[in-house]
Amino acid sequence: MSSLIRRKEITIAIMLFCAFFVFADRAYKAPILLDTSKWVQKWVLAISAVTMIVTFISSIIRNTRRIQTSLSEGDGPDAGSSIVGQWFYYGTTLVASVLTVAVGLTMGIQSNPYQWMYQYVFQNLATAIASFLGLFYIGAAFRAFRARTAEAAILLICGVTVMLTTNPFGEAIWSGFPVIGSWFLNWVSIGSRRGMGLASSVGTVALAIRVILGYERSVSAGGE
Amino acid sequence: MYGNIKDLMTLLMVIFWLIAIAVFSYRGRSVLTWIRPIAGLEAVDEAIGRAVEMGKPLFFTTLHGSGTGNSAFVQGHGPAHLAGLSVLGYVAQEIAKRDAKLEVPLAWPDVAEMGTTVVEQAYRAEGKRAPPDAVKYISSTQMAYALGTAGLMARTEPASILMFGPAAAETLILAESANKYGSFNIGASSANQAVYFITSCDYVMIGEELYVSGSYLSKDMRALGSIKGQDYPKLLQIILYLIAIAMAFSGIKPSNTFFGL
Amino acid sequence: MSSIIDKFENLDRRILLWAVVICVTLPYFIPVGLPIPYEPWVLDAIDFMENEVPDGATVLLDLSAALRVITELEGGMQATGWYFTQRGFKVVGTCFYPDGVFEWYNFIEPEFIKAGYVYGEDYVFLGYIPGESTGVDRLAKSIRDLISVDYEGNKIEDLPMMADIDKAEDFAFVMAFGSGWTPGSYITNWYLPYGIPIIPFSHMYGLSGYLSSWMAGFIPGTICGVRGSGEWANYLGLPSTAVTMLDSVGLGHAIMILFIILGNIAMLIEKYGGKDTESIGGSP
Amino acid sequence: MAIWETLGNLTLIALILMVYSFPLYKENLFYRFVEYLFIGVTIGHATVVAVQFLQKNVLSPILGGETFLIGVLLLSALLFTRFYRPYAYLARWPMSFLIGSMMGLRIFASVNSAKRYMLATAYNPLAQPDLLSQLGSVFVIIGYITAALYFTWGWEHKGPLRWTDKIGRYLLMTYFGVSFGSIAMARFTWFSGTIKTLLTAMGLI
Repeated sequence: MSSLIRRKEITIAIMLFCAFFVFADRAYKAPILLDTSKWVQKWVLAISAVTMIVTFISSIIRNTRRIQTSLSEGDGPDAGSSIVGQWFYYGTTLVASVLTVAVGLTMGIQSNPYQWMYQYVFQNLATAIASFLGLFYIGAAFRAFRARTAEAAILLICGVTVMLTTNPFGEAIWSGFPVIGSWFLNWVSIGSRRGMGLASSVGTVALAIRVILGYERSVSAGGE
Repeated sequence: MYGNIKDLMTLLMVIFWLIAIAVFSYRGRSVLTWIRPIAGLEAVDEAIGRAVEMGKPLFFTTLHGSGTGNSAFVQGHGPAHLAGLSVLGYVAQEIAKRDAKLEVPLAWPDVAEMGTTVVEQAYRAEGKRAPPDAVKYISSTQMAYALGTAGLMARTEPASILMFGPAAAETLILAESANKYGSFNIGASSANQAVYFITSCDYVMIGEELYVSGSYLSKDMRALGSIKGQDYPKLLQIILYLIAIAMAFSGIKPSNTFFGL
Repeated sequence: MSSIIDKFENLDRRILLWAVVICVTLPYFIPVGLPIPYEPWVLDAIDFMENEVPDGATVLLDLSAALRVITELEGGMQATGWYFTQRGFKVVGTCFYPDGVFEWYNFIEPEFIKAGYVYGEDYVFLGYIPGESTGVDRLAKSIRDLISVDYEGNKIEDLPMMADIDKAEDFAFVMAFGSGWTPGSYITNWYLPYGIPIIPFSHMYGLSGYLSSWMAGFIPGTICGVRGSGEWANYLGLPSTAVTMLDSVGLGHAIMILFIILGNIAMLIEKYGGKDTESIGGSP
Repeated sequence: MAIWETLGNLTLIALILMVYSFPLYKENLFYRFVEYLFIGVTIGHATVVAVQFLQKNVLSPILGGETFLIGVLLLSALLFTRFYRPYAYLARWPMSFLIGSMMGLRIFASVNSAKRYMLATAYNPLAQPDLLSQLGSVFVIIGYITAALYFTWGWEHKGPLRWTDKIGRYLLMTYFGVSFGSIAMARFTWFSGTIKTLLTAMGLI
């Protein structure tokens, strides 16, 4: 029994079934295909929601274990690693996640405490960290925009002119910047962008075939 | 209800693409004479070797992509995650063979679920037990993921950092952090923010190179055959493109014709 | 000489960062007043809404923008809410990011209430729908198939406005706010099969993607980022925070471009002017 | 309510300053605290959203008579086998569901978008209004073909392919340059927005 349900043919059959109906719904509009693909997609959304719950539980388990290890002063599998003495941080994650879930499920997302948390912690931090990018961007630009080779020179010219196009500040210096910048933006770069997109499309389709047929050993095979 | 001629055209294209790739992968060994070497993938072994020598962990992530919700696989960038996990299979097996440390922070619950399975399978193939903490789910919120992964990098100071996946806004934070700790970095991305890898990685792969990397590393004959098969859809597309341009020159709008939108 | 260049080459990045922090903060205290010219794709989008959409049409308003980009879109959202009430549009709101709920209640609905709109008759909010591109596709086919109740728990059948609204063809156009791939999904799943015009209102990074759609004629126009928000608010004659922000962003750009130029000069001097240092020092 | 708002503003200022100590100074204890806090909050939020989704779209339809949906509960229950190692491979089944449907969707979407953009890229340079766009559309045509040929695997890139390779690489660089430059505006706006939030919360503007 065990060896039977371990067979990779089962997972391949499931993948083929789902892939076929979702694909066929797009290609050929018959009612039976539409209905089947609709329930497949409904199931997919439900399964992905359950994945999140499983991940939540395993994150609780993992953090509890880490706290135990870091309090036990260096025996156990993680002895001597960076975990020791870090219980405070793992505790922070644990408490924050459990508290959020407790408040969200008992009082609801619309309740005041949850909205307070959402506005002042969640939204605030998401925005603040996203704005790191402004700072990191400068470091990256400082290093990237050096005309060392022909390729880097092209990168520099396109980058700086487009920068001066998207910003009104460029037009204030010289009215020619937006013209050149939009030329790069709307014409020159478009062809290679779409050529690369074509290659990626082919790559995606080939990956799909390999995964479904079981050639990508690590991600598609079920048994050994 | 039963579609129209334009859908039929798309369907014919799909069938051609599928047949070209499937035939080549089926015939595998017999068609395979030569595959263009990809420098970035040759360097993966160097990255693993560095982790073994220095005794520091090897960092592998499939990045975040973008979007929110519970699943990467229902979104447009799902296949890129899968391509990244396919590389992880190879890397984890080599790491297990040579007893180095592995850190895999992942961004999505379903990707993390899949990643755990991939790593466990790789270690089992070497007859070892996977370390319980190797695969970490960080968070599906993009910036929390970026923050957590950058922090993890700062604390573990990995020997080499491998980033294979759909790159979006988090790429810049990760690439800049990676650049700071003097590690050996390889970046591969399907999306346009691959440009940040250029400034901070030792090897960069763009576009389709990400999707073929799993099979390229696995050295499986059928998978390599399918890589060769991937050339033919592109040739077909270029021929169709030339036809479309010829139409445009003769004054017909190609999107209004039989192979239209 | 060469030691100065070396120092510049290996400049601690934090000095650079602090310089930018100061430059970006300054305009909040001392306004600079840089001009804001209109971009052609924004004018096209405005032109489409002003001239081709009749008063009182039904519009889908999608708020699939993550909150981290809200600084760029905040002004645009308020302006859009205000504009919709001026034209008497009937609005169906939805979002494919959970954050959209927050944006709806903070930026859109207050404008509607101010204008005396009635829930269920003039506007409806469907709430968060998971599944991004899959969800967009199914929304085009049938709203009732996808969800049975709106965000506040009312049955869709009970809302008077929704009586003859169910699928893509019932809408005049879609205003798609987005920080990810959703406006693109609308182009694929709404414009291409059903011909419903889409106006992507994306954060700045989406611009180059939507520009190529604009060039190809898939969308009437697009409004992107804080600059688009500023222009949109300027056009409607509304006061907007986007204008001050453009000043501070402009100064940030200026300092960065200055550093890029200096970096290149340093590199060129090292490459062509400083050959002798190589023979003295030698490489280790 | 006012006390909550004051407390919120204080939290906001403190969190922003703590998190900014990383790029402006170095990795430190405050930064690490914010990191773990934020991860915890986001995990919790995602779980709440997932549970609500299940309640609305799976549990209440089942109670309303759609018994067919019990199947998805049984299938996704297999995901919990990962906590018991001997049966962990059963989690592959629901995952195959996700991967299979994703691939089915992507196969059609990839071909369709490749076709669409191919047609949208088919410009006639002679029909363009001015010299700049005529020249531009020539670049577009060359770019499309050379970039597609750059990503071929079966042939050695020498002879004519060496040249297309080189041109393709240069044109790809224009694309990367453009995407690098066009993002600057967005990044600075976010940064400026955070400064504004901070100054507003501190009551300085």
